[in-house]
Amino acid sequence: MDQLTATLLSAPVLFFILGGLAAAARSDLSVPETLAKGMSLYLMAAIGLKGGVEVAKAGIGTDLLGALAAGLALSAAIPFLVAPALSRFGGLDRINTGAVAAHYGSVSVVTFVTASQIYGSSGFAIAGFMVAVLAMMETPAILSGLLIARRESGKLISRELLREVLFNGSVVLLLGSFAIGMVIGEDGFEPISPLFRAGFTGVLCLFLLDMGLIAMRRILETRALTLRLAALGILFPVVNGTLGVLTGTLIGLDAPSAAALGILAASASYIAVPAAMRMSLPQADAGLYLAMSLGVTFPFNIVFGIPLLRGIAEFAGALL
Amino acid sequence: MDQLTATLLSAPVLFFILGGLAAAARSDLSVPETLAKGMSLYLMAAIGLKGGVEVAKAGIGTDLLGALAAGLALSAAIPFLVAPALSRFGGLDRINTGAVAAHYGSVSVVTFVTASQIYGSSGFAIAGFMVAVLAMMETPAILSGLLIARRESGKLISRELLREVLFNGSVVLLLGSFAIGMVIGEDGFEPISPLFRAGFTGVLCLFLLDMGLIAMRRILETRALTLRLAALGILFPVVNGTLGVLTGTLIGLDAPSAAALGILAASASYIAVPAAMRMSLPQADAGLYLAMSLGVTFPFNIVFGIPLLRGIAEFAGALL
Amino acid sequence: MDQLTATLLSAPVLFFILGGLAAAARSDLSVPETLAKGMSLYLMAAIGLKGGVEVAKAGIGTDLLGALAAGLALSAAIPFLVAPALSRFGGLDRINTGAVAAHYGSVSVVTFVTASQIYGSSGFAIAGFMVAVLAMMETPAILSGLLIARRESGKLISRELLREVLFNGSVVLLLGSFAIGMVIGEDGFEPISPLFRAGFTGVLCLFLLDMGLIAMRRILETRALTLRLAALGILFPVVNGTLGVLTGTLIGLDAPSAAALGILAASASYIAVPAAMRMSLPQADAGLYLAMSLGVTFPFNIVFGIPLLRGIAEFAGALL
Amino acid sequence: MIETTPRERIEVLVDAPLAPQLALLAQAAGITGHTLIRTESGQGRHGKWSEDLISGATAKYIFLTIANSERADAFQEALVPLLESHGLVVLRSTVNVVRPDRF
Amino acid sequence: MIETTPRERIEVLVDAPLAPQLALLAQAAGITGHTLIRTESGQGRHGKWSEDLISGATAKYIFLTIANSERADAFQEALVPLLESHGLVVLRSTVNVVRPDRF
Amino acid sequence: MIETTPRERIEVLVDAPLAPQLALLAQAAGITGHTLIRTESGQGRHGKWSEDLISGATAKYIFLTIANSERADAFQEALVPLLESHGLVVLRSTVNVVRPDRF
Ligand SMILES: Nc1ncnc2c1ncn2[C@@H]1O[C@H](COP(=O)(O)O)[C@@H](O)[C@H]1O
Ligand SMILES: Nc1ncnc2c1ncn2[C@@H]1O[C@H](COP(=O)(O)O)[C@@H](O)[C@H]1O
Ligand SMILES: Nc1ncnc2c1ncn2[C@@H]1O[C@H](COP(=O)(O)O)[C@@H](O)[C@H]1O
Ligand code: NA
Ligand code: NA
Ligand code: NA
Repeated sequence: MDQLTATLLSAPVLFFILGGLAAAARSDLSVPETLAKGMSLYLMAAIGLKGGVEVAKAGIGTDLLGALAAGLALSAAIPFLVAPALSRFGGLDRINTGAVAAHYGSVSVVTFVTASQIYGSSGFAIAGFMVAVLAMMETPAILSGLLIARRESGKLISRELLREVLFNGSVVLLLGSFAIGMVIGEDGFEPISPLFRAGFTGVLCLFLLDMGLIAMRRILETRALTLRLAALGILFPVVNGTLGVLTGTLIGLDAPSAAALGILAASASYIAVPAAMRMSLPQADAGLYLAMSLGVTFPFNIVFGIPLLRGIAEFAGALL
Repeated sequence: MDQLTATLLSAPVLFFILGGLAAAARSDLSVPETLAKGMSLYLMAAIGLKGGVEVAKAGIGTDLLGALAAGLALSAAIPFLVAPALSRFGGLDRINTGAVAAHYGSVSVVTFVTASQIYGSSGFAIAGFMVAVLAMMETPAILSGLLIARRESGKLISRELLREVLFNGSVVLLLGSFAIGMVIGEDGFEPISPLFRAGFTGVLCLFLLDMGLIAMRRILETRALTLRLAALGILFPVVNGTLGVLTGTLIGLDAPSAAALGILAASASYIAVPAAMRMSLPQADAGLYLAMSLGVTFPFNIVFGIPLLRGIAEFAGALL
Repeated sequence: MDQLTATLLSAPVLFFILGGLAAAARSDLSVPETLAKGMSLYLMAAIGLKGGVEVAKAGIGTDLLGALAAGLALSAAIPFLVAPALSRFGGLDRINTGAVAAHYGSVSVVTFVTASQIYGSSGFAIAGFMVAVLAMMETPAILSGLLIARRESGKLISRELLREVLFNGSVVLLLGSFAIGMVIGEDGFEPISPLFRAGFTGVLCLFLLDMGLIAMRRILETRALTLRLAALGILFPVVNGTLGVLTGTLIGLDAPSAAALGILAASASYIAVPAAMRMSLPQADAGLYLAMSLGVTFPFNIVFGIPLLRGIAEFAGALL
Repeated sequence: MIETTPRERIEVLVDAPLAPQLALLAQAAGITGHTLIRTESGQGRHGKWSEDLISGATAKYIFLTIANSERADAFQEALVPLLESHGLVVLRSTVNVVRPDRF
Repeated sequence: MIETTPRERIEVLVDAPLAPQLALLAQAAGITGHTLIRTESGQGRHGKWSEDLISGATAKYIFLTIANSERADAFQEALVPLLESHGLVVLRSTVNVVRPDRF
Repeated sequence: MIETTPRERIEVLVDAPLAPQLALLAQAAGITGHTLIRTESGQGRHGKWSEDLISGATAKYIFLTIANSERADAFQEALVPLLESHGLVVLRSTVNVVRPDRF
């Protein structure tokens, strides 16, 4: 409960709520798309750099390999886990099932970033290498989603799609900044730390303000979201998040990193996957998958998922 | 005189002058609109947060209520004060009179922000709660302006317009950040203070550079601005500003806050009101009201109004 | 060699390389144009301010006049130096020769900024007044390029073009910020230093990330660039840069400032000149001059030119 | 060959804050869809304008809608009172569309 | 007077991520050029959309291409299978151009 | 029914730095108004381009102007020398306008 209050009263989450309230009151407040894109690039570069710098300090260790493998498995597997619920309980056809499932297998960078800020500010510090896991989990789910959508089809992956999976902009930026952080280390990071470390939480506030506006507007304008699908949008993060935390705990991650793996499993993509789905499954309803991932799951994770998964991770860690 | 020099030699005002000179020399220097909008959002969030944090420290006190009431009264009344001059001396028809008058009743966030930066940097600190007064004064003048423009008309306010008045983007952002600042207090503000406090004056410089360009280009390109209207654009801030300072002094505000109320009364809107007027009084000449508010009154206030109203406030405070 | 390693391992250059690699892998990573423009404005304002503040501290001295004269001469002369190579060895017609030559006479602000960051971080500090030289060298080359392109033509310079040369946006911003820096001095700079000094290297990283993307995409998409022209794009910075360093050393600049004059001579414009050429020599191939200046010379300078010219400057300084 | 059917193309240059009103008028005329196109700047008898995100008052969009001639007429009729007050520029022409029942 | 020649103007409203595919189809139909025009927002039977740079999924462009009628036919034919799946709006009309050999 | 009158619609794809020159030529031809429309990118015989705010050299606009046929002819005539040097794409068609005296 304390964790929930601490989350709710942190500046980033309050700005997120402000955005949601403004959109609900149909205020004309808005952040230009270009700036939102810029803040998103900034947050990815910053989180990548900070992760890399930490790894340069702490060393990689064997944890990283286990975490990478676990992340890869979760990203590839979660779409198959959620697909039956989407088609049977949610009533989606095969193509929309695949498209939505891909979103849940992938991750939300900002959910991870917000969690790492909130956890970190109370001394519950996620290991730096989790950024690599974040990058690793961005795109494998796209392939799983496509497999679900067109199981029969022979030619699953075009060259274009493979490039999207391997060299997707956010994957490249996250991994690239991570590598740069590892190369430059704490000393090389010092001159850029005012922008990338000191400015970080403030930019996160402004970005979450915009995300609050976007999420609420998605919910208000959606035509495709049924009550059942909205319920799944809340159930999925709880189930997948718990699965992620337990996996993390079992492979020996410390509690904060296990919680982070939970956050990754719980969160749904709204950057890498939607564009890929629009390209590969144009028949799927973009309004639907964005409403679920941005309108339902993202707010749930920011407000409830972050404290919840920390609680589960601390509990699971204590059991072992 | 010292105050004037101090104002003129501060970095933000120098950048404003640089923008004006560049536009006068018809340089192709320009700041993309999207970035200007972003800086404007940033400045509003920052000023709101800082005001809220200060109130969290200092408590609200009874001053706030008096100041809010005074602000509301000034915003609603000033359009009626300036309207006769606009129509008789300025020669405007009823619709344009109403549209221009609404601008003068409302406020300019950046004039307030610049004043608070310049005053604050010489220890003449405006009370935090004046940010709430600023937000309060943004939109009531819209209603007064409409009353002036179409006195007969029965259906003055559409639901759309009411939403614009109550939930205008800048009102929501100012009040929302103010509330967030009050909730998080000094401690919660600390992690975001590098962006919102340390970065503040620098962003103000870049924003005023753009405002200098915009203001000068407005003046150079306007077709609607007569000499008489330009004279009113200088007279209004002096008269309304003095009125604001005196009101503030009489209701017991300290000198800096009384000067701030003067700044609010003296300044004319260029964010909330123009869009509302374009929507509600499309027949009014946008070129005219933007030339007066952005091209004449804004520069006058930035350069002369800020030191002048401080002088009046110090004088009035000493008299009482 | 140490210098090269230090350059290659600095965060800004690593981000530049990341951008290049991402574009080479045909990743969809991209920075919105508006933000790139904003960062470019920021970098110019910051470098101008910092130069001015330093001059306010150190005084102008007689060096400035010599350096300004040398810069002017280099900017005006280099187009004539490179033109024969472009037309004879490169096979360009008169118009394209003039357009490309103008780029090499002018300068690249970001190459200067990167050099000043990298030099400065190892105590090899460029004098503040070199910013004025940078601004001075932006546009004279435009006139030289036009002379080369249409020697016969009587009416060389339209009023529009003269304004472009004298009041070009980047010239105005650089000189304006420089002047503001001189006026406000160290004390007045202090409140804006978090944005303009502390944030500087970080913004440079993000800007160079984008430049890496742009430069590599230019190379991949160009149709006009021949091997011979690409070779010239590498030869020119070496020859012109050496010329600049020697000139600087001869007129008595200290080693860092002589190296900076070399950087200015070596670098090719991609801001002020391309737009002017599009306007004045629309027949010239924009794809060609941007491929040479942005695609070849810019990366060469960032990675190799910066350490190379420092080496030459130290060597030349030791000889004298 | 693909069969195409003529429909009316109406383009209205409109101030950004007034675009939602056009959408309502189009809807009232039975038109189900429209697209807003971005402009950069312009010039007319009332002087110059350019994109303006700060005041939000002087930016303009091109409101594009395709409709059958009946609905197009109704929409154009509804625009008449706004022509002068809102400073609209209204263009109408014919285009061929593929799935005509949509429009 | 300048001589002008009629050519076909095809405009396709298309989701941003699908625009490169249109370019390939146009090329396959022998069309050498196109221009993408920016939109801001729109409304249709599937609801509203507006520019969206974060997810990159719901922004749209107008793909404009000029071609002779033969190539225009080939391109339009190639679009048929995408009409429903990609939610395209396709408009075709005639314009007069100056250097007709370019198109 | 509203009366509409045919007018000429001229669209010119033009490099951003050259757009002001077109406005001057249009003015010289007696045309009082124009609107610049934003583009995103394109492709032609000279390769690809896309919006470019850094160098400002490779962005393009669509210059749209409506005029009566006399002025349209004069404007188009004035464009001839620029067609090759400025790489213009010029389109002309007919639209119906409402207040024809404006154009
Ligand atoms: N009648 C129309 N006129 C102009 N644009 C339209 C029209 N109908 C649909 N559109 C555009 O096409 C998009 C998709 O349409 P729809 O498939 O009906 O939702 C809409 O969001 C509009 O941007
Ligand atoms: N057939 C076409 N349809 C539409 N736009 C075109 C066409 N051809 C050329 N363009 C545009 O004109 C620009 C210059 O064309 P070009 O001179 O052929 O390279 C291209 O980059 C396109 O934006
Ligand atoms: N002849 C024209 N062709 C294209 N756009 C025009 C024309 N006349 C006016 N406009 C546009 O309509 C706006 C308002 O026109 P006006 O009411 O004449 O100032 C102008 O700023 C232009 O953007
Ligand atoms: Na997930
Ligand atoms: Na006021
Ligand atoms: Na040079």
